[in-house]
Amino acid sequence: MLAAQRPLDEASPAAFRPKILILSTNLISDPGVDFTGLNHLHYPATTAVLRMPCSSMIRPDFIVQALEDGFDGVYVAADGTDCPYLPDCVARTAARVQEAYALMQAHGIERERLTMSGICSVCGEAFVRGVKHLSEVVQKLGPASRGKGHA
Amino acid sequence: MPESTAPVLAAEDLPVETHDVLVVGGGIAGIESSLELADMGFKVLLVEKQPSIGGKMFLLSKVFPTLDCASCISTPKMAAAAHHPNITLLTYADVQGVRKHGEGDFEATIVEKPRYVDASLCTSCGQCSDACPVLVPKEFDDNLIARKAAYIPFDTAVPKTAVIDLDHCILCGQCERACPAHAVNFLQASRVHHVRASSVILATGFQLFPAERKKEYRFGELPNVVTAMQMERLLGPTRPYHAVLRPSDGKEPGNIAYVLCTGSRDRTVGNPQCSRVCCMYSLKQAQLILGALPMADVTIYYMDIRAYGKGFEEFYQQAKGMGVKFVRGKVAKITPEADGNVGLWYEDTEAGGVRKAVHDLAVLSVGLLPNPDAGKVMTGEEIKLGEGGWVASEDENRHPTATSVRGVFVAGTASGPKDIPDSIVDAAAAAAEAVGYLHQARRVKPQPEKVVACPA
Amino acid sequence: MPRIGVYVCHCGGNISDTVDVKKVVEAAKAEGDVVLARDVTFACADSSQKEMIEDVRAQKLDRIVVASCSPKLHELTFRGVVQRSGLNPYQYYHANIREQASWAHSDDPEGATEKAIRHVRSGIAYARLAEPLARTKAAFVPKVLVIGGGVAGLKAAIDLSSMGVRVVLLEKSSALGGRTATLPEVYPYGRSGSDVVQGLLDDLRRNDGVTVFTNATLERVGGHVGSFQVTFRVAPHEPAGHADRPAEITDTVGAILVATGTDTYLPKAGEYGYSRLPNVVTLPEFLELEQASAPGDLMIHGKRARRLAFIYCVGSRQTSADGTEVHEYCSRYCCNATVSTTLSVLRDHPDLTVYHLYRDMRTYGKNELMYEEAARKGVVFVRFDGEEPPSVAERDGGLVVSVKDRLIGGELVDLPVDAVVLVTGLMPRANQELEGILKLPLGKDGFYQEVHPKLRPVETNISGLYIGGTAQGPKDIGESLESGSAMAAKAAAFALRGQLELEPFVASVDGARCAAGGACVAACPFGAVEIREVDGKRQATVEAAKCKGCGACVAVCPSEAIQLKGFSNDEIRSMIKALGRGT
Amino acid sequence: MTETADPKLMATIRRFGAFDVSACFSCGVCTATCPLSTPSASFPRKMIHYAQLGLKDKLVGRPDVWLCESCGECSDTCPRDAKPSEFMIALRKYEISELGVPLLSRPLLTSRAFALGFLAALSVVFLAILTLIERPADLNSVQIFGFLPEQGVEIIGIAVGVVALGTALVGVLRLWRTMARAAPQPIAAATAAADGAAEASAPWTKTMVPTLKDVLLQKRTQSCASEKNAAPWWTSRWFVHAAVFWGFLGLLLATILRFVAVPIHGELVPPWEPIRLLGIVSGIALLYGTAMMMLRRLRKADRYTSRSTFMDWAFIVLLFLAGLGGFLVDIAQYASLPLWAYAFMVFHLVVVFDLLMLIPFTKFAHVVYRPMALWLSRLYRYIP
Repeated sequence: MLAAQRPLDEASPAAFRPKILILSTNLISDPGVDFTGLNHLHYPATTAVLRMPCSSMIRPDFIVQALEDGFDGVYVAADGTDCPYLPDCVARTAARVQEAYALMQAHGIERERLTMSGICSVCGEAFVRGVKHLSEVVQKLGPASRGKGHA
Repeated sequence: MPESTAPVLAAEDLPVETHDVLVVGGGIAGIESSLELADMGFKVLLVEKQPSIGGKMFLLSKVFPTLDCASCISTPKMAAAAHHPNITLLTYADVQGVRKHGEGDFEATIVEKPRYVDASLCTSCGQCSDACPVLVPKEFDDNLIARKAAYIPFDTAVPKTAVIDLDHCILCGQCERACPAHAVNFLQASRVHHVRASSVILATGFQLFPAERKKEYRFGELPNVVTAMQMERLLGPTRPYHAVLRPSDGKEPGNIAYVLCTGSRDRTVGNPQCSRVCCMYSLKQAQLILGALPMADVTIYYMDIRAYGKGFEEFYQQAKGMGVKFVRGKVAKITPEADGNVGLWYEDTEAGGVRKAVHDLAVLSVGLLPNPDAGKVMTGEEIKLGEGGWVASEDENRHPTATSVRGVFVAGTASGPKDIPDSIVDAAAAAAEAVGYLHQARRVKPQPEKVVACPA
Repeated sequence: MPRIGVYVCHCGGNISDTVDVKKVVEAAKAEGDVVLARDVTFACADSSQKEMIEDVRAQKLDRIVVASCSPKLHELTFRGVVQRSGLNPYQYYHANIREQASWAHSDDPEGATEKAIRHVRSGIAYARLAEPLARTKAAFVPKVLVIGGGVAGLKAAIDLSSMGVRVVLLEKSSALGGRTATLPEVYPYGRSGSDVVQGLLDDLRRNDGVTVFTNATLERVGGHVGSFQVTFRVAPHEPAGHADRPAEITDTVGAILVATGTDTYLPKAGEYGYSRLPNVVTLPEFLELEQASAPGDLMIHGKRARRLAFIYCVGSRQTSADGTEVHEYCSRYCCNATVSTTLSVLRDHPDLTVYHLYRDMRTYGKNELMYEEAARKGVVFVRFDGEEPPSVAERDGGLVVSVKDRLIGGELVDLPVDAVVLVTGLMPRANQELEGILKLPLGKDGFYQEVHPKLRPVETNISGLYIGGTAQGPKDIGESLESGSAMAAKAAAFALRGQLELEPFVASVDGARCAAGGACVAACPFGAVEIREVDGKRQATVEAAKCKGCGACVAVCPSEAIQLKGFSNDEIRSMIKALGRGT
Repeated sequence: MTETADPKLMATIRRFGAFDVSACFSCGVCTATCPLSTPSASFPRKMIHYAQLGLKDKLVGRPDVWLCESCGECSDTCPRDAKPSEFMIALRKYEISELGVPLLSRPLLTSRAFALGFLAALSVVFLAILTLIERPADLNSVQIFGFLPEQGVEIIGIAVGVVALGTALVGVLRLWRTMARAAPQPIAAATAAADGAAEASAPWTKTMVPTLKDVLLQKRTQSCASEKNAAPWWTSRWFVHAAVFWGFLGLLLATILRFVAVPIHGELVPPWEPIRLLGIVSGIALLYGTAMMMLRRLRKADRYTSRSTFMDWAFIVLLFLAGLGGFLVDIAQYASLPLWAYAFMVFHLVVVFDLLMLIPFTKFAHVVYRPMALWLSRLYRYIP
């Protein structure tokens, strides 16, 4: 993968703070993100949260758009087994994420910029771990779309 | 405890309120019954004696057999109850007595304790708690950590209103000064609600078996003998230490024992009945521990694994597959060993022979006992209690949730130990029977109310 | 041009201690279409709500964004404010800058402020595109179809009719009461099963509005929740006399409750000697034989039985040797039922010797007391391992059960007995026709599968279709009754109101874009999407009453023809864009 | 080896006094609580289950039942209130009846009417023999041995010796045989292998000493936790039992010495004469011990004696009466009341002969079987 070969010094100028888009769900993972804040568990502030009904709704092109519109990474906070809509919501979301990987590849975006995990409504620690990890990975990769969106 | 230093104020008497159904107890069963009734269009008064609804379920980590997180199930239901236009919540309130005047006509006196915080102003920002200098053991975390005397019961409390615990308050006034909404009011008096309702649902729940009553296990004396509820808090996502640690030295336990039937199936402590949930929650905790501490050994000392519900046997086999060890034998006693470890004495009834196994942590799978409040709710007519002191069903094979008093129904663990799935179905059944009763007793049609349909 | 009002809440310091609220207000003002932006100490306070309403009127605002705590706490509050101000409650966005900004990043005030700005901008972006929406209403026929006349179905019918909801009850056989009616004695009271059923029938007769059809089977179902068109066939009764009864009946119901019950496991030939040895019988067979015997004179197939062995977990907690037939689940009721049966048999035949060969005694709850009583009466409990089940052989005209008793280190013990009773479990009833008609979801164990055992224990993925009783999984009579009542409560929630009220967040199709590819139809777990001809063109259509607004269809539509109201792709894209912009 | 269950066994044992044991659900708490249970000697739970199944061969002639000290801790901790201690006591009685003459001891131990009739008949026979044989009686001074019909005492002595001691001997031999037969497998094999010992049995000399210590000092009883906590010590079960044991032994010794070593014919000896003193002290111990035992039974102080059978009472009462009779004889002697002294003497002898007669058939047999079983258990490495 080309991402892994990117020299560190080039990818991490001191000023670069990776921007992560968090896609959450109204009933389970967004409350999980809330819970994280409620407990003052910290994660990078260069994040933004967009909530929707269910993670199986995420179109692969949303993700690519985010990575081209200023975000350096996307974190899909799926519902896990607690989804009130769909018993197989994780599998469906995973399928969308797979499609997104393919689309990202077509757009020349490193697949490491996208991760997905199940976040329950009180999974604060797991969430912080996940976002920090993605942040670190993206930090090494450098900005996703230099010049575009990064004013 | 010293006498309360609270200024003694005359209780404030409120005018009579009328509801269709009075639900006593705001645990998961009370919430579920209330939601069902409210969805059917009936006005419900849900009374909870704690400052927040949620009961014991909210304390749990993940729940069997699906291992979904307890909060993910209870939080939305708590919020739904709080927002439902047909449900009136009354928390931090004691039902002092319910009298039946006739079919479909109950009168209740309910005393709402003062929080010393104006609920209409409080924004649950927590600044009172930050300012408060008094530390008190936190009930919600099984006293594993501390809370303040001015506090919000827990993060996802409903209503999320601060409470000032006057028994511990030193009246320093710091909370009052810190509160940006000026909600602190030390002059608040208790309020007496007079309620007329057409039916009553008892959802008073259970009490955990006090582990210190099983003297042989030396709970309270040996620090590394804990109850399953304490372990539940250690494992839970809202857990106090963010890790599973044993109490004596904060070490990560590597060799954990589960002592099943602590306080159940045991005439020496006066409870010959089975508590229905302990086998399963122990299996669940064992699996969660193996997830959190992959190198740990977990041994379950049991007599019969009662994995009888839907998906439970499969869950048991899953635990076996994960490497949880099972030893058939009831633990006779626990003794202190070197390094704070504990020695479990038992007979391996399958292999034969007396053994002593040394573990670094012993978890007592405590059973369930009835909440004595259930029997005291009614004045005048008596609620019949069955074996062991649980509310008796009038006829399990005909009206399972009806009690000896017509019009009073029982939901959840008030009528006997139950797991969450059974409690929820039971609570829905109580709601259905209560509505049937209402309809027959009053021949009324429910008021079609604007109700937010379930989102899913 | 939209006219947007933005309110940024201090939350009495909870937000403003970390987030520079003024800066957020300035950033909001810089966005297009924002007519008004201001900060408030407590947005939720009554005074602030009044102010908002005045602003809407004075400034002619048409959309509102509030940036404050989590939407879980106050989204509904502000929707109410917006509605009271005369606007559409859905032209509103609730931006979370407390739990997801000030509190999450109290270590990084600058970062928290930037994040708050991004969240407010995305709210503005949403509000700009937000269209007025309305809750949809659909009629709900206040009549419920109950399939199955066992105790669960009867109880559901009783409760529904007690509430004043009309019921159509279909029973496949010629009599009501199901399996329970056949049981000579049931716990916990030791009443006969027919007695229990009689009690329920008495309750049923007391109510109006229940139509019972026996010998009836469901033929077809159309429609959706609130209005299912059901067609069922009623076979003529024996003896004939209802020749004029129409063979096929059609009705419209709001909901369908399925309580079709269960079968007991029938041991395979040779399993523990069943059907090969004369006195090896199943528990139901034993009950019949016991009924036919005189007290003190228990006769099993013409032989006086003085010694009995019950072998537990036959057809439960088992995997057959070849792995073809799996009954891994526990059948729940059998331990209790067997112990209770033993107690009643011992009352009539006190001199019996009874062995119980069990794996784990699962006499849960107060049933433990029955187990103890049986032990006190001298019943011998022998524990065997599932891997090494007992064997049954004929010897000297009687039977010998050989078992490795785990309680004495697995020593082999021979129990000479006169009869062996196989404690057979429950198994899913083969009912493929009905499952096909109703699209009933089956679990791994073969029983009907609820959506979630705790959140929605009697609901299926299909709105208006509920399951209960033993069709859903093993239960005893009391538990079956309760699940019948729970189904009744669910159905009554709609039936008593006579209508369904649904959130507006449902899928809708832009016919012009739709290529009728069908990906959405496959993606919908609720059967809400269908390809139909609309104005001469084949396209996807959404049955709003069935749609639950998950958006699974949205993600798979190649032409973006199907979108979610209130969460359109454009709304989402514009929010992503706003969130991604540098600050 | 497959055993065949006997459904009647439990009912039989129950009649010896195990009324609640069927309730046992094999949790093992009794075994794990028992201070005397070891990894290889695992009781009482397994014994109970053998009894439930009706595997007589696993119960009779095994050492376990004799190793139990009936401290009752298992009953205190039993979650089903199955009273395992009562079971062990009942099982011991059953064993006594099986090792000896079941035809006599079974009804003796299980039927109040039979036991009462038997005791009465026995006493009448003894009384008749002692009183109907003609002899010269000195009514002016106390001449016990002048009064006692030597013939009568001899008749009874021989009879008791043949029946009682003979039966006890047969029982002991049976016990030995069954234990020896069972010893190589499965009892001793595991421990012997663990010890690396080539032989299954330990040298008898080495096993004799600890066994004697156990018996004489009643050491095993002391390991009961309830004993350690008993206050005051002189009310502890250990002390009470030791008082009876030592009292009985002392009196036996004093009697033997009186007849064999220092025969005194007729004269009164002062109380401080050594043999007399031994008799007085032992008598007091016996009276104290048996009185305490009766008191405890009346008060149901011990869970294992919550329900006493007729024979339980008869045995203690006879012991008490034997001691009491001895003292009454002494008092009458010192007070020079010949008639009273003779009467008390006859009474005392009848009671003592009754007691001796009951040795092999009742609970009393444990004085024979227990030391034997303890020794055999060590011999076969069943216990260390």
